[in-house]
Amino acid sequence: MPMKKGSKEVLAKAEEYLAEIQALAVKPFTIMEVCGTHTVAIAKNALRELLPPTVRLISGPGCPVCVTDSSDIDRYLHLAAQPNVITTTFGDMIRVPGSDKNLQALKAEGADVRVVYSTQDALEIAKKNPEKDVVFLGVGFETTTPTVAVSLDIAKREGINNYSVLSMHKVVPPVLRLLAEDKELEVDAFLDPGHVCAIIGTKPIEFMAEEFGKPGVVTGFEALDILEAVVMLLRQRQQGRSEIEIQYRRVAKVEGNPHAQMIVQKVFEPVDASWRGMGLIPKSGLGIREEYASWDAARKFSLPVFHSPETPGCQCGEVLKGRIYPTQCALFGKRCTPLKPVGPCMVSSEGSCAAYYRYFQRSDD
Amino acid sequence: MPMKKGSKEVLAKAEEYLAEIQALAVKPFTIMEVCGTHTVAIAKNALRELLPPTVRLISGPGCPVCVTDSSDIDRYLHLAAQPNVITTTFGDMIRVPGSDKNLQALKAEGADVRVVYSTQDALEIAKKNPEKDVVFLGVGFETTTPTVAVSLDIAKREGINNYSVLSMHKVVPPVLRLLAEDKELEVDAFLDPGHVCAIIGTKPIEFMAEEFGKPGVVTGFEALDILEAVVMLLRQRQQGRSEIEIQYRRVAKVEGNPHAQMIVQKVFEPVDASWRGMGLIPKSGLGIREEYASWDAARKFSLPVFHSPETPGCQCGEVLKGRIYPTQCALFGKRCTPLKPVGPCMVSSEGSCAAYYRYFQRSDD
Amino acid sequence: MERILMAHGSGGRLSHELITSLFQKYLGNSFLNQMNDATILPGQEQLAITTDSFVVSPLFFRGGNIGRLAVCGTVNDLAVSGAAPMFLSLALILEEGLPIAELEQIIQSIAETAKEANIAIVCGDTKVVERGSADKLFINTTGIGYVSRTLVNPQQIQPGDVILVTGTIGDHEIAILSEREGLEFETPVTSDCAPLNGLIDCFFQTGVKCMRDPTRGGVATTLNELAQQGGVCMLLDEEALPILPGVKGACDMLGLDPLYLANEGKALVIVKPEAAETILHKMHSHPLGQGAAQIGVVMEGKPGLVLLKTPLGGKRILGMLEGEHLPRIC
Amino acid sequence: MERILMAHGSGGRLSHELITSLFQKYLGNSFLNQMNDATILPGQEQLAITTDSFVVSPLFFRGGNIGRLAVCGTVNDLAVSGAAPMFLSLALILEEGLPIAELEQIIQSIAETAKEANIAIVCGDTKVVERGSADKLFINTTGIGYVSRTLVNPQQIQPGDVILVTGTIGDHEIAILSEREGLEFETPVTSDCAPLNGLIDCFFQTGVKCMRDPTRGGVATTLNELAQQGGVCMLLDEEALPILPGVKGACDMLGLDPLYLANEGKALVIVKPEAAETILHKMHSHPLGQGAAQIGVVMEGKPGLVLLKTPLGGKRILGMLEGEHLPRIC
Amino acid sequence: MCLAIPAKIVSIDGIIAKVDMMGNERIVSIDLVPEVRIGEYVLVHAGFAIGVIDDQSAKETEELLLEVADAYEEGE
Amino acid sequence: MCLAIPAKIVSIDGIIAKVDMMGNERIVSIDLVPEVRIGEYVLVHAGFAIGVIDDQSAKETEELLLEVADAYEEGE
Ligand code: SF4
Ligand code: SF4
Ligand SMILES: [Mg+2]
Ligand SMILES: [Mg+2]
Ligand SMILES: [Mg+2]
Ligand SMILES: [Mg+2]
Ligand SMILES: [Mg+2]
Ligand SMILES: [Mg+2]
Ligand SMILES: [Mg+2]
Ligand SMILES: [Mg+2]
Ligand SMILES: [Mg+2]
Ligand SMILES: [Mg+2]
Repeated sequence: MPMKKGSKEVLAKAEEYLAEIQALAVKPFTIMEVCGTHTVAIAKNALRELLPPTVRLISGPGCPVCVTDSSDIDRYLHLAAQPNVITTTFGDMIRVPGSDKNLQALKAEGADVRVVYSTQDALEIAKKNPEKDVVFLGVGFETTTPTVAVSLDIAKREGINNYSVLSMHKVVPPVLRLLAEDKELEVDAFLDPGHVCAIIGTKPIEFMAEEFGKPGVVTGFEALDILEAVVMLLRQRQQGRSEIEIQYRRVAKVEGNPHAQMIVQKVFEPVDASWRGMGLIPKSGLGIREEYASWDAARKFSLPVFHSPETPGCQCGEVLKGRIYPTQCALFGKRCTPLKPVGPCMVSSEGSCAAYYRYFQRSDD
Repeated sequence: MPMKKGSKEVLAKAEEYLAEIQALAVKPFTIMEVCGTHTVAIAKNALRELLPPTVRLISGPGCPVCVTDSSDIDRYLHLAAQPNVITTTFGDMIRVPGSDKNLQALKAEGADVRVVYSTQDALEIAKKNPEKDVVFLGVGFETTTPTVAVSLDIAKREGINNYSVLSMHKVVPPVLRLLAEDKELEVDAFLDPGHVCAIIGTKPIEFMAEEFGKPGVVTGFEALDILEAVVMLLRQRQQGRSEIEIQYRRVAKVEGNPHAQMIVQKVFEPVDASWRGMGLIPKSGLGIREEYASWDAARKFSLPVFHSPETPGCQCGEVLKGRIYPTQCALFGKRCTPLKPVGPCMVSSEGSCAAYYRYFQRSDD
Repeated sequence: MERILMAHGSGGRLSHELITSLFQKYLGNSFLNQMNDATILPGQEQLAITTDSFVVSPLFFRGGNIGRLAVCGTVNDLAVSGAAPMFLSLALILEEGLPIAELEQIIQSIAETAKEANIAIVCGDTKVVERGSADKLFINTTGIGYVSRTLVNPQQIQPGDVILVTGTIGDHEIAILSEREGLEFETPVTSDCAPLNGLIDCFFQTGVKCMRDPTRGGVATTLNELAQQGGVCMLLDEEALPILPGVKGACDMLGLDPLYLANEGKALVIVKPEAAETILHKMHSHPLGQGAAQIGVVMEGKPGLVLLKTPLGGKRILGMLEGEHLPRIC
Repeated sequence: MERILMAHGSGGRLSHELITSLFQKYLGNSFLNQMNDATILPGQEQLAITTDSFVVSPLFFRGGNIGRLAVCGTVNDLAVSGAAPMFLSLALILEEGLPIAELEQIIQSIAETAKEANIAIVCGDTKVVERGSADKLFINTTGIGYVSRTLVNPQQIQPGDVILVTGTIGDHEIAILSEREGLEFETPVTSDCAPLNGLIDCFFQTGVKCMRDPTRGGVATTLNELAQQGGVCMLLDEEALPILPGVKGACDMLGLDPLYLANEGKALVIVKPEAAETILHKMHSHPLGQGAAQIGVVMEGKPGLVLLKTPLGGKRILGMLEGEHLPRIC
Repeated sequence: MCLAIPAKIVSIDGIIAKVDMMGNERIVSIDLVPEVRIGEYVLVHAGFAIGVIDDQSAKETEELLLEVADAYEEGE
Repeated sequence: MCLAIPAKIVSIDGIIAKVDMMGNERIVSIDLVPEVRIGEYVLVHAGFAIGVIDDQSAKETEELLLEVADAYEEGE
């Protein structure tokens, strides 16, 4: 979101934050932004340029598209190619490459693939096409999952039996734990995802500060939000604290959104899930509960499990773990571009590689 | 069929026939061509112009499109408008107007209407669209009926259950009887339909000569065929004979085509039928037998019987009975043209009114 | 609610109705009202301009493809207007899913045909629409030519003039129909699709009064238009019509009349009687004019009337195409 | 098998790839290679020519319809090329079943817009395709103009020049998106669809070096093209971009960037720095230039690079549109 | 009322035959003329051979009309 | 990872509400925020209101950011 034009106060506030950052960043401080939307906001506002060299922002596994495993992608492509299926999806998934194609190419071959803005639209399509099977590709973290849970609950309640969801949903805390446990990871603090926490609250991520001593700030998506969060993290360091604080107070509460938690709990259950480049993470995914089995595309279509190799050469895994910058991948900007992405990090506009490609290329590249 | 170019022998033969006609036609002689294809051939070759004024050719009810009743048309339009139906039809039916529209307009509104060249094509469409009901509009006289009978027999044998036929088929002999019985009809002799007789032979129409003293000649469709038939009819008059002769010997046999008769007999049974402008004629139509009920669109879709008024002002009935020339209809060429036909005789290119419109308009009209 | 019917695109009477009731009504001006193959524009250099969209299915057919057709169609409209084709615009509407190899073949064919016709493609446009929103590929070409010859137009046609055609009729449409889904048959006929400017350069001379390419609606409809615009009556000789046996056989089979079939490499040429023989001779000297023939004459008579003399000597009226030209069994 | 994707029609990078790998490869010549909105033709009178097909869905939208669009699009391509729009061809592809009343409304709108733009429609064509073979109505217009002004083109752009836009950006595409099936929302935004030749007449003067209308691909893609063609680097000021709140709100909602949204009544104008103020002033004096603004400058730097200065003073690269511009949730 | 044209049987495969109509070849059904043999002429209506043309009687009595058949041969 | 933008509730009909986003109005589901009332701001993600924006805390602590909300009002 670009800022309101000509806002002198915003500029003044930003300068205030930057001055404090400058003052506090006496030694190197590495912050990982977990959320892809933060990656994009940082890139769009060119914040890295404004920060002192001691403050390093690295991007984590925060794009649900990027972390979707090749096997899952090949699986939904297999499903989308079925003759009687209408595949509904958020626009983000259209170009994600599986082993050899993507939804966009499948659509060009004749598959009925429709971009929707909401699961409500997908349900509408199901109602309007009773003779077709309408599948929604359930991709997303805690922010998105409740909207998919609601759609499944409605489908069950209203008997919309030609609607189903292929759940590839994931949850954030287990991957944070994985990161925290990683000895090689050199991250001092986290910008925690504002919208995920708007749903789950801060409790599920408090272990980061308590168990692992990694401070975190639940952050909003304006440039000022992010700068303020950096200030808050630097202050924690200065004061020797390790807490999960909320910068994004107008939206995120300690307790999150209980309605959303309830519906997710009702429809989904934790399952182990493969993350692109990070492997299987226990209880990091959400499967559809037995009670909703008839609306679970995986069961309904008896979908086989795919074992697709990782895209050769793609270092998404390393990027997602914050071990390398996207530009350090040998394919970046060469064989891998947003137009012909090799890895999923290049696909979604909030994918780390795509965000870098779009906003960080230097004129001397 | 235009004649072979530069055929001097053909021209010489034609002149020979015309000379004999001239010689024999000492007093007025009115011949009805029963078959629409004769109407077109006569018009296309401008034969009327070549005949002496004493020989008058008038057109009878020989176009299966023209004699299809409004009620039947409205009925198939009703059927064609059903959402899951693919209507297959010969191109001839596309513009035939029912009470307020035609297939062409229905198609523009979204009905799935497909012109086929053959019932084989209709069966193919049925096989390729198993989820749709494919209906063939069965229109035609004895020449066409066997081809439709074969399709029904195949559909039953092969279990093509989404194929059905709406039979509006008619047979020629009963309408010939009706014409012969008509006191007002002033016809001396008949050009009998060559292709109908290729199927049914001459027996079924011999009563015309025997009972009613109306000579007939089964005639081919070349200009020379027709001229020879006229000669043969004039000779019968001269010799005081009244017989059914065959001019079209290369195709039509006394016994007809027994295979074709058999399959028609197997699939269809005589029913009373309404003829446009002529009313109900007993046993003049063909209904689908009980054994094929599942492939009978009328039964399958429980189609209601329509009671549509005749098109006001249209004198097709009079034209078909040979009582008036098309040009004598007040609407001819004014409100009624091939582009916007009022009556069905203007629709098919072999309809009497259309043939007149196309070929007989005078420059001083 | 009135809706667009297929017949509105047939090139026949309903197409003309649409033009009159809608396009001329709202858009009519002295340019549009010329109603010729190409419009002559004013200016220091006299320009001719014409536009056509090509929506043929299938894209590839015996004797050509939609790309070749798109170049020829517009080149021919310019050429029969007496202009030298100079510049061509090329606008493509692609259906999502079109195999790029097919597109490449078509583009290649466009390049070759443009070279053959000696016309430069000067600007282009590409749009892509969702699968199901177009039938694979539509092409628009708009052509510009310089008019350097004496003017030709239907107003110059007079009784006594002679009607020539540059070759056999109906070939293109039969080639297309033979590959139409559900109608497939094998035919020896190939589309006549060709740029005519070379042929016209070869035979053009004083005495050529009017030229037109009988595309949609065929020879019959085109001559009806000319008879109307020229205010003359015409008489064709059925026996003189150059028709390939394969075209005749296919017409018989489908219940069609070759006089209403589209051509894409033929011109109707109306000439002064005294020039007819020379011009015909010149036509025959060009590869694309081998089948040229005199097929009729312009007569005194009811303006707009076209008559056909049958082999036995009778005459009948040859009207415009009515509705769609559909295969029929009756 | 490689197939055409929707993204090939986005106006972004894949469209450019298609142009290079197919059209330039086979059809390339000195005219086509100009790669500007309109091609300048040689001749006694210098002509400009441009072609575009219009495939917008829905046909009617807030602020216009496909007919108005088809006139404006081509008029604008001529006008931004420095030509006076003179003649327009009009080719329609109609889907069987199109309500004639809708067609009539569109034709009426074409007539009005042509009058407003002072351009003559000089030739036309109509094709009808089967229901399901087109999306209601496609229009091609090809336009011809006379070039009387000093030449404008990207080659003249130099570091120091100033980048102006004639008004708010993104309006057209938001108006269209708001009525797209499955995405419907109510918006106060109307399409900016308008013929720009009047406005350009009003502000044109010495110092205007290059103009282009940022249609498909939006301001960002168009400036990338200009930076490449001109071999210059550009710097935009994000805060200076004129964007309606309704456009901003809709973009936030759909996850889109106004810099990549199509405009149909705006021009990007690159001018000498000393002329910028006068020209901007003249723009403001015209009804269609009310929202005109200086949005950036041309700089020394890597040729083809376009940068954006954020409100906080950071700079980032503004690339071409990649793939389709789809609504997203991430 | 029923367009039908002569065509020569080129090949037969069960109840399906390929016929030649002045060089045009099409598949027709021979369900209604099971006795027909390759080389014979049939009358084709709506994709079906509805009768075999009697070459004998055509030859004997209608020489002139046979020119039509000749023309068909030429067209091959 | 999840675009979400503030919007003002304009009307409510069961679990469906019309929201205003700088003058753009769209139907969203309020299934996840059943407590919301007309005039309040919600955060919209993928056609769902996923949270109510705390006007109070926003007003108190983030005055500057409220300009965003102001801009939304202007856009109406
Ligand atoms: S640049 Fe491409 S290949 Fe390299 S890590 Fe990123 S997505 Fe993978
Ligand atoms: S001219 Fe028309 S209205 Fe009159 S009888 Fe013939 S079909 Fe009927
Ligand atoms: Mg023409
Ligand atoms: Mg043209
Ligand atoms: Mg043309
Ligand atoms: Mg363009
Ligand atoms: Mg298609
Ligand atoms: Mg442009
Ligand atoms: Mg253009
Ligand atoms: Mg344009
Ligand atoms: Mg045209
Ligand atoms: Mg459509």
